Amino acid sequence: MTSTTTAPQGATTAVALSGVTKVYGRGTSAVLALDGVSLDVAPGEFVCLVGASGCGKSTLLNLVAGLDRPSGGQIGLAGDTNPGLMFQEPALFPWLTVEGNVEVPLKLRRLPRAERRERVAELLRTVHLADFGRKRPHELSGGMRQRVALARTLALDTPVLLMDEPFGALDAMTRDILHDELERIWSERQLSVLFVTHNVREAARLADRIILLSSRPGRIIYSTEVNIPRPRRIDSPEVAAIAADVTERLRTEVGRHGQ
Amino acid sequence: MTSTTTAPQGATTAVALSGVTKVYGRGTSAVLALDGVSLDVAPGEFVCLVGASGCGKSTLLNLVAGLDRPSGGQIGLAGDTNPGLMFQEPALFPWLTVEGNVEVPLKLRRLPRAERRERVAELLRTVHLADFGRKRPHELSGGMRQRVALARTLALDTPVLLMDEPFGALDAMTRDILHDELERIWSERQLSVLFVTHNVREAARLADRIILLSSRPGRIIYSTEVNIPRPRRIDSPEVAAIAADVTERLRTEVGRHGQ
Amino acid sequence: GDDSGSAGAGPVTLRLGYFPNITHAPAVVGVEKGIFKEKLGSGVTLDLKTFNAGPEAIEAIFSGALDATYIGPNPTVNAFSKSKGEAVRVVSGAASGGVALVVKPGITSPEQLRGKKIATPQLGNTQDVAVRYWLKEKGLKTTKEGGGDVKIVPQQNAQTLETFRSGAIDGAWVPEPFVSQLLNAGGKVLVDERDLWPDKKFVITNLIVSTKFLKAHPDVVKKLVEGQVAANEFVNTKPDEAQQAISTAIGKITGKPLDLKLIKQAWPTLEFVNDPVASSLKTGLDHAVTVELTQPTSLDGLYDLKYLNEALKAAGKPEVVQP
Amino acid sequence: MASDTLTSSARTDAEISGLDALEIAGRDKEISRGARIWAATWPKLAALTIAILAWQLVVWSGWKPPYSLPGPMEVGRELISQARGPQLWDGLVTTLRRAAVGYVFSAAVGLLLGLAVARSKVLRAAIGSMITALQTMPSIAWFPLAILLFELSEKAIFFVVVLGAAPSIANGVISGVDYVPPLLLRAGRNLGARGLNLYRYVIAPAALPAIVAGLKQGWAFSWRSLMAGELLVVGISQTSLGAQLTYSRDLSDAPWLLSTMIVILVVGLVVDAAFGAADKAIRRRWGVLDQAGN
Amino acid sequence: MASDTLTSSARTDAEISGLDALEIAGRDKEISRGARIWAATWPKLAALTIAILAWQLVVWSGWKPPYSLPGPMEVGRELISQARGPQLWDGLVTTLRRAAVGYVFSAAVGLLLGLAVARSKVLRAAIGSMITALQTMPSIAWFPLAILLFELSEKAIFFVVVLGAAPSIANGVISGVDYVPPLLLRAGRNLGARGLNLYRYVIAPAALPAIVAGLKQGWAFSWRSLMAGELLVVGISQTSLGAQLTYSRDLSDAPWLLSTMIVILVVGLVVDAAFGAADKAIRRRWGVLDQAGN
Ligand SMILES: Nc1ncnc2c1ncn2[C@@H]1O[C@H](COP(=O)(O)OP(=O)(O)OP(=O)(O)O)[C@@H](O)[C@H]1O
Ligand SMILES: Nc1ncnc2c1ncn2[C@@H]1O[C@H](COP(=O)(O)OP(=O)(O)OP(=O)(O)O)[C@@H](O)[C@H]1O
Ligand SMILES: [Mg+2]
Ligand SMILES: [Mg+2]
Repeated sequence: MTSTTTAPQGATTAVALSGVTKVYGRGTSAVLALDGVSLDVAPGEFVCLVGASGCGKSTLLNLVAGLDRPSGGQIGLAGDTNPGLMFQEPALFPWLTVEGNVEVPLKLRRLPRAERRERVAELLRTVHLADFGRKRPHELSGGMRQRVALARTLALDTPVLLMDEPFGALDAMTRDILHDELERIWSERQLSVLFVTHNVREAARLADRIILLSSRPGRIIYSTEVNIPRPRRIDSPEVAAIAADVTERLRTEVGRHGQ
Repeated sequence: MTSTTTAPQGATTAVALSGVTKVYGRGTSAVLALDGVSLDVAPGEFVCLVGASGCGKSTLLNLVAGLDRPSGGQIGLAGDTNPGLMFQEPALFPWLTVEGNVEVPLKLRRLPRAERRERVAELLRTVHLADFGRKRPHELSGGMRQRVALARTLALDTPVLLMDEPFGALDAMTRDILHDELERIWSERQLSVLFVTHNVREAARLADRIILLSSRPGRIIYSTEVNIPRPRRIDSPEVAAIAADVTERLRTEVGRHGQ
Repeated sequence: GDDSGSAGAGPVTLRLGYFPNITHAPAVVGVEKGIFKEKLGSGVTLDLKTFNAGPEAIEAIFSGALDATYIGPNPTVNAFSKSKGEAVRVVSGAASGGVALVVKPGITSPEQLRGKKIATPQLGNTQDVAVRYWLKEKGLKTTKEGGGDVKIVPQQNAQTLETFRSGAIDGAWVPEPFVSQLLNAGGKVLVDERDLWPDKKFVITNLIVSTKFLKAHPDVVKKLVEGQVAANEFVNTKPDEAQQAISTAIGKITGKPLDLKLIKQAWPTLEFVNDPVASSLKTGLDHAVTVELTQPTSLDGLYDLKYLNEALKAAGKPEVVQP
Repeated sequence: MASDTLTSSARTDAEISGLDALEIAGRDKEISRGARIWAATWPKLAALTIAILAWQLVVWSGWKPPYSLPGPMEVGRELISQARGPQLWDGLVTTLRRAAVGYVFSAAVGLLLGLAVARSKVLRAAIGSMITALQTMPSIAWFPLAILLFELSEKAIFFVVVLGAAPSIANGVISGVDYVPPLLLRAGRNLGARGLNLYRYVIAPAALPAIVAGLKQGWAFSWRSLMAGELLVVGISQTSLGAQLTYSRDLSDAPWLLSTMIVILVVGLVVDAAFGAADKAIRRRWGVLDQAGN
Repeated sequence: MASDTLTSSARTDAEISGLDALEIAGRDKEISRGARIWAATWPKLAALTIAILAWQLVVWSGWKPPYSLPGPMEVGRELISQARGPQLWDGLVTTLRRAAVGYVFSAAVGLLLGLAVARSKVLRAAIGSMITALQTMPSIAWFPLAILLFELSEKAIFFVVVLGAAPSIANGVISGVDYVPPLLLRAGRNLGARGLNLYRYVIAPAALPAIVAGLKQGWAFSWRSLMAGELLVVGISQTSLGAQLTYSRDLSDAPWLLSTMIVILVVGLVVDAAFGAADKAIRRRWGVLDQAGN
């Protein structure tokens, strides 16, 4: 079974998945995580993925990032750089300071030292951790670690950004601020974003398009465009309306499966 | 400076913090995480802690759980068992299966094998992971891991439960279901709960009392009782009203600090 | 018997050590042919130990884990002097000779050794002293650090053949069976050490007993020495059988029978005598003092040849001089 | 669908298998059992062939005379003749028995010592550094003490073996315990594991990879100590691998020495296979298998 | 406040300090420098005192004759007289120089070998097991080959040392690389680290604790191999610790042997202190310090 959704304007495509299937394990203990997912993300498009716990969202991002190989189907990417992926866990390097962590992708791109230092400071300011550059990951709170991971992913400067619940550990206010920052960066850099979240309002706040995955195996069961003009506010009634719609569908889906 | 909040009825107290201060590190790099926090949790009370990222919520729970020592002040606990703490990260043992992880606290309490097996199965059903008992943590999705950690903490059967963003990685629907489960267990077992969350609605849905911590250093700046009768629904207008109030105060606090 | 050595009644255990080595032929043959067992009789349990090198045997004697052992002159002197004359007594000789300076074929005179490297088994041991003293007599200087006219390289015997073949050394002053091996590797004997000694005799193996055991069980020691005399008798009268016995006995211990050809080749250079040739040990020590490798040490009381002479007398052989 | 406008080609299997083996996790999904065994075997065979060939070439080149460096043929013949006789097998059995007993004992001592030192601040300050210092002490230095304590018995051999191997195993334990993730420790403590239970349920399993690494190093130490220690007590009719190694060298019997070395290598390979299997089982459980080329 | 109704007493400092040292992280907050040094020193002094006392008691008991087991006084006198002469120091300097050169070389070989084997599936299948097997090969087995290749030069000693230590270091590297958390590997790859860069930025630092443990074990191997290997080239121009160890045994000179052992132990302790400092620095960085009693 194949569920398909295409980018609104049939122009070029930043990310193209067609019939992507992923099976973990072998034999009787095999888990079908994704089943025939087809999805195109247009350049500059902001796509949010929502779905129940364990439905295959992280799996999908891993496949797109090239960290794992699909069991079936094809994944195409524009350009030749891999997309930047912000993992569901912070995945910081414990042997480096906060600055060191954010600097790694810059070092790998061989930026000169002065420029690196400047970029790191700027990114840490973006995530409101300017004072914490010299701390080590184990000295940070959960939310702080997540923000460092965000800064590190942004440092990659890739045209495609994959984000796996990037703001899950943040309080509502900090999250609001970072929504604004992310939106600014997205529009400035013309990024294509594939964004996983459990917060449906967050999806409605940020997305051009929201895609709903079914519970195991993950299939696209719903896709809706969010046509609210930007800048949006997370507590605006339009956002709430979209959120309510998606929530309702999600509820049906989880209800069908969850019990 | 000492900020104090006491349990509503001046009866007995399950958890009593008085003037608790916590400083990390030494010298110039010292961080004052908590500053004179006084707080009593009554037996059977459900207290939610909210506050900005890095304000000291996890620190507070760690202190109450006895995993860390306060730099100043005193922490008192009713009974002689340590409270059960659900960490912000799943903190599962990678060498054990899901069942094995949930079984650890039961083994430590020397329950007979048959009873252990039964309890484990029941707990896994509670968190909707009955089919995943034989998997290992690395084979689970982020939300599934969190639910295993929840099951493991519930297996402790302590009268006091400390929970650090237990539902942060869950979709709204699964979370709703687990809210119900938690509320059921809480009232059945007459638990005292100290619950950290970023989701203000969640706080209003679950709490008897919501406590707001200021940004670094953490102090109690606001405390409100939630008198909505149970069962509550997270999308009810009463919950929304309380949430809006707390959000507003949080916004002021973060706004004062965040930029 | 145990290490307390109490002279009480009951069976006595004699713990006897030796090396699976051609210079220990009397011991090897005596064990293999049951000569010791026969002489010691049923009242004594023979507990045999074999060693690869002297230090372990001396450590064992010192710590009371061993009662008697066949051993070379060097460890004998060390054991005696380090225990201030307490620990051991020589009760019999076993073998003499079997040492030579083997050099590369081109070298035919001492003078040609100038600037060459000569290996010895160990700094300050009998052979090391012998080569230095001999060179000194020929007017060639050596130093402890390996300098001088001729460079002395102390190294384990196991290494000598490898280094000789590879040309890293030009000769070696070593005991059998290394002499034969070096000869087979193309070496030539420049000096047969026997030629340097009166009667061509100098000790290469003797039999020592711990003083404690000697005091506690003189009768057992007497029987042991009788066994030694009988073993030498066997070795000297039935060389072919002895050689074969040595080959197989060594094979059992080391894992591979010793090449019979090698034994036969080495045989003539060795002499299996019961006389410990005490004079050679003393002279050797004097030489060591001369070449400044040791302090003068008294060997008074090292030899206790009473039992040997009794045994020799009983066997109708000439007695030896008790020094 | 507009995928024809993509500038990069689709990620096909072929493309991905061209990447570094390291880069892709979980590759050998559909590979048959036979193919897997072959994949594990051919590099070994190739390495062996290359080694023997190189050896043979050096011998043919006449760089060193054959009595100094015998060729593979000669050593092979020697090995076969050894294998036909009882001595090699007797020696091997004796040595393996000693190795097993000595190692088990060393492992027990090393694990207990390691846990004790890791657990107690005072003990660590007192003898922690001593452990490494002991590890560096050559076996022969212990011979006098071994004889002093145990006379010329097998126990003396075990003493030397244990002194060689136990410190190394203890060091493995200590380093493993030191690096147990603090979060897991805290979780364990909160779940009610204190004292010994904390060791049993958290620290020991979390340190297992380092402990296995230490046990592996300990095996090497115990084996080498045994090879030396076996010279302490050579029975008059009982040979051992250690004795064969030393005597073959003493007699400058190059083919015999080399064939004994081959036997030692084979034993080492078998033991490594056992450790490898244990390690693989742990890695599979932990979910770190197959990430870096194996 | 109703805390007077609490059944448990408040968690005071006194109560907590009564708990197992293991149970509390980050205790020594306010402890002064002097107190810290004292806390690290007294157990060592106590251990030393107990050891010497026990030794002296055994000697006084007359269990073994003094030439077999000399007392601490006699050994102390010997040590002092050794320390006064040049021979001990010359030997120590020679040995330490060789150890340093040999170890640095071994470390380089071991690290490269370990990384190569860990990185390549084929190499691992081919020679992975060989590494442990080589580790178990006693040094003396290599002597003939060393002489064949390098004659009686210092290089022969290094050859033996490297063959002893490099496999152990390589094994440390391999085990470290095998246990790099997959999440960090994936993160590194996604940040653009491929091939060597992945090693440089992710695998090497993540495996550092295991690598240091391997280096420590490697030091013990290299030192022991050196003690044996120094007998290869003795006395050509200088004495060495390894030679002194053997000579003292050859001469049945127990006090000299024991004083040489003490020197070896002291060297071992100093080296352990260096490794300990490195390890502590890593643990501090990783945030795993102070969790288990140190
Ligand atoms: N490495 C793995 N091995 C086996 N099964 C796996 C593995 N990773 C994921 N799975 C399974 O695949 C399914 C999808 O997992 P995934 O992590 O993609 O879910 P998710 O949508 O990200 O969930 P969450 O919102 O909880 O993070 C789950 O059932 C999980 O058990
Ligand atoms: N081990 C530590 N060492 C040093 N500083 C620490 C340590 N743990 C926490 N901190 C600091 O203490 C402060 C509070 O941290 P804490 O983890 O309690 O925050 P939090 O309220 O849980 O935040 P979040 O919502 O992001 O999880 C932070 O500034 C953090 O940097
Ligand atoms: Mg996920
Ligand atoms: Mg927190």
